[in-house]
Amino acid sequence: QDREFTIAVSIPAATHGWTGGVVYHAEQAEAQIEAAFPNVDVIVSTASSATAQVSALEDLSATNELDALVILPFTSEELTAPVETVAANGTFITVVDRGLSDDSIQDLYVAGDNIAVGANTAEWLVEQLGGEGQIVVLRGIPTVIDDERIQGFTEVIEQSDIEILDIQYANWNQDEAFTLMQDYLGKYPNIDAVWANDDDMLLGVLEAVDMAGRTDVQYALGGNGMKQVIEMVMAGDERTPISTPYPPSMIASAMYMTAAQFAGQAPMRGSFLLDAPLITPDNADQFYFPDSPF
Amino acid sequence: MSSADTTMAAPEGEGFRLRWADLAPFIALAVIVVIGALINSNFMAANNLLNVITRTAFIAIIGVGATFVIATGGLDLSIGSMLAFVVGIMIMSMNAMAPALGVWAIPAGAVVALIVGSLCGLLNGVIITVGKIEPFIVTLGTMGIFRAFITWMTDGGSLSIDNSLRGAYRPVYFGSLFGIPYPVVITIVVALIGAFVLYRTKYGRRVTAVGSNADVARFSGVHVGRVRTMAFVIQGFCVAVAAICYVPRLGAATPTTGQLWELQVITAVVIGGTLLRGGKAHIWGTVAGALILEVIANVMVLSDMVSEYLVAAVQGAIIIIAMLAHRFTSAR
Amino acid sequence: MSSADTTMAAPEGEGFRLRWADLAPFIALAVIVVIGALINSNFMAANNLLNVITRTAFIAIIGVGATFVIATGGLDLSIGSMLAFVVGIMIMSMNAMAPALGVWAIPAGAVVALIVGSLCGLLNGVIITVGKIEPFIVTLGTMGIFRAFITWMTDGGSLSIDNSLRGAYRPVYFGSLFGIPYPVVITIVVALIGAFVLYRTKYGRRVTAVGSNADVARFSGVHVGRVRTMAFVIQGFCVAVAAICYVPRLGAATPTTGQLWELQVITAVVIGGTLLRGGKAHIWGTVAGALILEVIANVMVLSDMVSEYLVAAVQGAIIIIAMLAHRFTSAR
Amino acid sequence: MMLARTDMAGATLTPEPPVLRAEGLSKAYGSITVLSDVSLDIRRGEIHAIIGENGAGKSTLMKLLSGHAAPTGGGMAMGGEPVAFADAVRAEEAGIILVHQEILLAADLTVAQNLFLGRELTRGLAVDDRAMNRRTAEVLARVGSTARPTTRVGDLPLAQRQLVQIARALLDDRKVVILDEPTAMLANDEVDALLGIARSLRDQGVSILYISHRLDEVEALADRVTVLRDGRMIGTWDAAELDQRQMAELMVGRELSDLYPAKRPPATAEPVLTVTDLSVDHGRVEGSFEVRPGEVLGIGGMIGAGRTELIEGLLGLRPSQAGSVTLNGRTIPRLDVGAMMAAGLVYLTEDRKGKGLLLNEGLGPNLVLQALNLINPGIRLNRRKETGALKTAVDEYDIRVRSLSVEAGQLSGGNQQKLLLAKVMQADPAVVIIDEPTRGIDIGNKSQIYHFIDDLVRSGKACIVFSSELPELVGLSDRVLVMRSGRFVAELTGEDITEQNVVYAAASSGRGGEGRTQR
Ligand SMILES: Nc1ncnc2c1ncn2[C@@H]1O[C@H](COP(=O)(O)OP(=O)(O)OP(=O)(O)O)[C@@H](O)[C@H]1O
Ligand SMILES: Nc1ncnc2c1ncn2[C@@H]1O[C@H](COP(=O)(O)OP(=O)(O)OP(=O)(O)O)[C@@H](O)[C@H]1O
Ligand SMILES: [Mg+2]
Ligand SMILES: [Mg+2]
Repeated sequence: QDREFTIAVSIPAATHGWTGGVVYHAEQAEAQIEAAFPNVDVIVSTASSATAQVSALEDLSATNELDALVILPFTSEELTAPVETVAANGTFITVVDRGLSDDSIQDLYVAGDNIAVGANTAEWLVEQLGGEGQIVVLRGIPTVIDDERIQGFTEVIEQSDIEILDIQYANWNQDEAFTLMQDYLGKYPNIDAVWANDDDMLLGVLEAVDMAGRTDVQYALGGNGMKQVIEMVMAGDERTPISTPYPPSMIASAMYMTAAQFAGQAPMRGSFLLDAPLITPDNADQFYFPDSPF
Repeated sequence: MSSADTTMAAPEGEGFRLRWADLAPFIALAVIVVIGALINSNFMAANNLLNVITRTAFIAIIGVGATFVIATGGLDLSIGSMLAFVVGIMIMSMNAMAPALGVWAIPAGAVVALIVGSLCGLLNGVIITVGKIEPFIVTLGTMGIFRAFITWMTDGGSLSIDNSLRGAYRPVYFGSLFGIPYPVVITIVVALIGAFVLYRTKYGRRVTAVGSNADVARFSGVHVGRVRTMAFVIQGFCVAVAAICYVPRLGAATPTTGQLWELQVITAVVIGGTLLRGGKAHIWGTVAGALILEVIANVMVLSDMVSEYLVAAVQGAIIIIAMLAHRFTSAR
Repeated sequence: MSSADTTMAAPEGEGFRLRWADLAPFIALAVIVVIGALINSNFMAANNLLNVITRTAFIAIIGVGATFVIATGGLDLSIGSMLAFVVGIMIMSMNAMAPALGVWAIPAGAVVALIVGSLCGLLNGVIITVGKIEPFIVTLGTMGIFRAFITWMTDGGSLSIDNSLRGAYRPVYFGSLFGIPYPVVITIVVALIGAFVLYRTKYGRRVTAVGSNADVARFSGVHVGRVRTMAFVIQGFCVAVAAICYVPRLGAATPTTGQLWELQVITAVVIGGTLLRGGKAHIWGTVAGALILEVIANVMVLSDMVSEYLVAAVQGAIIIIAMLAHRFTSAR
Repeated sequence: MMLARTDMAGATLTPEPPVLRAEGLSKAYGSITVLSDVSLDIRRGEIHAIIGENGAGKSTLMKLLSGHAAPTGGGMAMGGEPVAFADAVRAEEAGIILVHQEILLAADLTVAQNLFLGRELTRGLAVDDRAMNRRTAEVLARVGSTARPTTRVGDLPLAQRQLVQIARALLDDRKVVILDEPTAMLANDEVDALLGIARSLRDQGVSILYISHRLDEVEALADRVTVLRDGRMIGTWDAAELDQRQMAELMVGRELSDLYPAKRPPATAEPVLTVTDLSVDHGRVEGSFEVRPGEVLGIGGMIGAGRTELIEGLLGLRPSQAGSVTLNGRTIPRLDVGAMMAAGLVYLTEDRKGKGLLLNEGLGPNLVLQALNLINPGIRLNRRKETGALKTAVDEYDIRVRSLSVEAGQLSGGNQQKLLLAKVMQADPAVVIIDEPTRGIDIGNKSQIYHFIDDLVRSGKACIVFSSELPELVGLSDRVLVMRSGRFVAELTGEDITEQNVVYAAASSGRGGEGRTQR
């Protein structure tokens, strides 16, 4: 215990709900780890774009002897080479959420499964609608996460007779989701279900549906396991009976596992894939963090 | 006067040309509405039109304030973030007052919002006029500051209004007066007041004078700095009014609230016929500009013609084409 | 010459005052560097400084082009999206040529980038000058258009450079010439050429004349439209040069590439002493401005003093304070 | 000087203290002193003319007296009480108003809005536009302006703007009205109206400080005359004691030769410029004309007759088309400033501030802007040549400047005009079109410019001159075309070129011989 260890954490800036949750959990974990292991120093750094994240990596590794790096990459392709550079100095690499293009770089991988988020939701929906119906989809900001979720979702839906009436961007923004949903409702006289690929957007969607008083919308689903939505699930809401977890707390798990490397406990390596099980009224309390902002 | 004969011909022409140019945004709006109706029959549905007009309120109300700022030759990039910040403060204070005041927490919170909004505008104005720094840079700075504050206040998540207030507050966005949704009523009132102040008061006169030629205004005894600062305060006040309409809609503030609204607002103002270099102001043009933007967005969603990826491209192109058409019709 | 006696004294005073104001961005840079060094000892590490200077290249190179546009009294909000678009086109064409040309696909792709970038600038310039529309609106429109195209080209995901080219291309960002990283070399070359064109050529003279008073320029036989358009072409070219340095660093284009860079670039230009209303241009000031922004960001990352949520607020505040300090020191 | 000065004697004879008194006023910009130790009394109800060469410091003195600039030495007193004005607004409150030499109006506002800016009339909360427009119309009529109160100032021609500016000064009661070259942009009728107003104001007890380079006006109008030279006070005289020649010599400090050069023999060469069927602003102004080498073609007309429009159209600066334009034997395919200049035709605008000079740029860049391609054959700037050209121009055109590194905006009005002349001549043109050649130029330099034009024409070039100063038009031209309502209505040659004939042709009502010359 005579050596000081430095763990750098590089995550996206809190620009919307989910990333806000990531920052929250990272800061919580930082405080706890530093309290538990006095010889470990955690540096959390947020970045607002892939470029800024690469810059942050350069800064962190240029000015510190990094023993470990926990990174939630903005995009896979753009960050692979920069992380490789850091790894070349012998730094322990933990990758969270999105994998790098070359998975030999990472020592530890803690991941959500965005394709599964889309696919599991789609499967549930296909079953509930009996394999047919008309739905609309709201997607987020054009990024990999968004792309993967949409991909997982549409692949499953295509197997059924369900028709996707429309897919448009609403940028993971409540207002834009509200507006877009209003327009969907105006455009399509019958919508059986809506999928917003993020719970932030779902809140806007629900408001629009309520306002229009449309009863044809049987299901309005989101994803990510936002606090408010979990509360709805727990309360047994009929329109939003499920959600899919994509817990921002995965960053905290990754940080704990990484810190454990230096605390003399059993070293952990390998991949930890978080599943995307459906959150139902039965298991909702497991996914409920009342203090988290998300 | 020896040149009376030549003189008479000119003003007529002038006057007509002016009026024609002033009408341009309304004509553009009409054209876009007609196109929208042709493209999709749902467009003209009463419900759809009502939705579009109602949601125009935010950009239009903020746009009234922006018209003042731009008329003085200023520019405010911080309005989107300021909206988020004001919404955040308003929700926090309403929630804090709810236990004590009950439903009265809503008007109390609204007053807080108006004060905070005006102070935010004052901050911008004072830094710009006392520090003599480009408005672009100052408001870019305060844009970052307000955005950071709301992110911090929400911990990056969201800040919701107390459930006990929600029901009482909802009608402010969803309710209507004689069939006209409240936000529309509020927009009209704000625009009427704005037009009165701009066209019929001393202050309004000085706003355009400062934007047209600050030196001349100064020599004429106008306190240029004060006029400019006041325009930013008006902008802040309008942002607060928009915030008051905004909260009942979704009931929450998030770090993305109002993101990029500044660009929409400025576009609406310019489409409406106000010059970015200052000296001219068209309140009702701004309102038309805001409607144009919302209608275009609405038509894009209703029509199935373009890939979701290209929606932004088509919107950008339509705005440019609208401005071009305007230029070429009014230049004759 | 009746007043020859007093003639001699003046230039000293004039020259000195001018030089002092011109030095302001460099002084500000020095102050921020000193503060950075005090806050964090790691800041002055050779490695760190080299990283910061290297990555300044993008904003600085684009900033050189923006200095031209702003000096003519224009404004280009599309540069961030244009960068993404050019990067996308470049990667696509390199990948397409890789099988046939091997490593030579890289210079070929670079040429494609330069052509596409210049054409994008030309598009902006032509719409603005022929259509006589506010640059703010036109480039806001093309910003949406370029952004939509890159989203469409990447299908909302990302577009990576072929692995076979990656290795050969990497040194353009990571390599160095006599210890000076290539991006820095390229920045210096671009700034030198920019300064030469702006201060030492006829075209540069016309740029400032147009920005200073377009009517005077027109009456003096300057083709105002052509000068303005050319400035946008230069801007596009600079964006392409930045793209050429950008690709080896990140190796991919995504719909978020270059987002909000326009605001950073414009801030750098203004901090550097160029006036937004046109007529004055400081190429080296722009480079200093870009460095200031990157150093501030770097210091923010290195120091752990502020909550992650508030980083943007502190950055905004520092920029405003820097401008205020500049104003009050240079006003004396 | 054999002339008796009145400044000393005046103080003892007049029991009433002067309305405004300057005591040892000085002004320096940095290390440049532009005005030193000027003392001056302004009596109640007098018209006090200030004359001096370009750059003598007249405008500067007026700015100090009216609070537009702060003196760096000396002080002022009103009615015996010392005063110091923090800004122009304070001075206006004290009853002193300056009408600037350069137009200072907000172009986007209407005439009435400009007049009442900062002191709008209100009814309740709202501004009372009707009342303001009514009062504006009254004041405009008084100064002889035809502008409408509701016209945007930016849409008015320069002369009308000047009248609006004067009207603004007359809106309220004043103690001292300072007019800095008010007539530089005006033609006969307006000048006459203005002189009438000045006299009636004087009769009401208002003091008027009057700056003009038109010494005939000064002679006709002033009660007393103060002469400045190189920033110093030369003295104050009763106007009755001075004739124009004496004034001129006091200003310049030396004997003056003849104002106008002798007329040249009739030009017989083939026209160097032929313009047929030029139509500007969709036919509002139309005309055909030609000019021969060795000839000065004068173009006369009332304000707004369309002379400026015609030429701006010829240069493609306004929407225009032409049947044909032949210059130097070549047909010009396109109406365009650059192309015209390359073919040998240049134009000196009447609006030097708005269209002539880059006020925030140095003298060198201004000088070479038009002739960039000629001075620099390659793409590079030849700075040495530029500095050389500036030095030559400063000598040749006698630009009085205390430092070569000042900005153009810091030159005195007249010196700006000379710089502008030097600028267009850099292109070495065959045809020079000069709109108001001596606007704001002092008498000594006027004669210089006239001789300059003469030399030019004698060397085989051609010159077209527009002037609102009839003596100038008549004294200079070999041939005069008169324009009325956008059409040429008369051509005068030889003996027919008289002020009466020009006025007769220009005035649509046919009132001939009413010019200022009748005095
Ligand atoms: N801001 C300034 N900085 C430096 N020098 C100045 C400035 N303003 C005026 N000057 C100088 O002061 C001198 C006097 O100028 P002023 O305008 O008073 O002359 P003037 O007598 O009105 O001449 P004109 O008849 O040409 O109008 C000129 O040499 C001018 O260059
Ligand atoms: N009183 C007026 N109100 C509005 N417009 C006017 C007035 N007088 C003239 N104009 C406009 O001014 C333009 C002609 O002015 P222009 O400058 O060409 O005349 P000019 O003969 O050159 O007179 P100047 O001696 O002032 O230069 C025309 O467009 C005419 O309609
Ligand atoms: Mg003067
Ligand atoms: Mg004229």
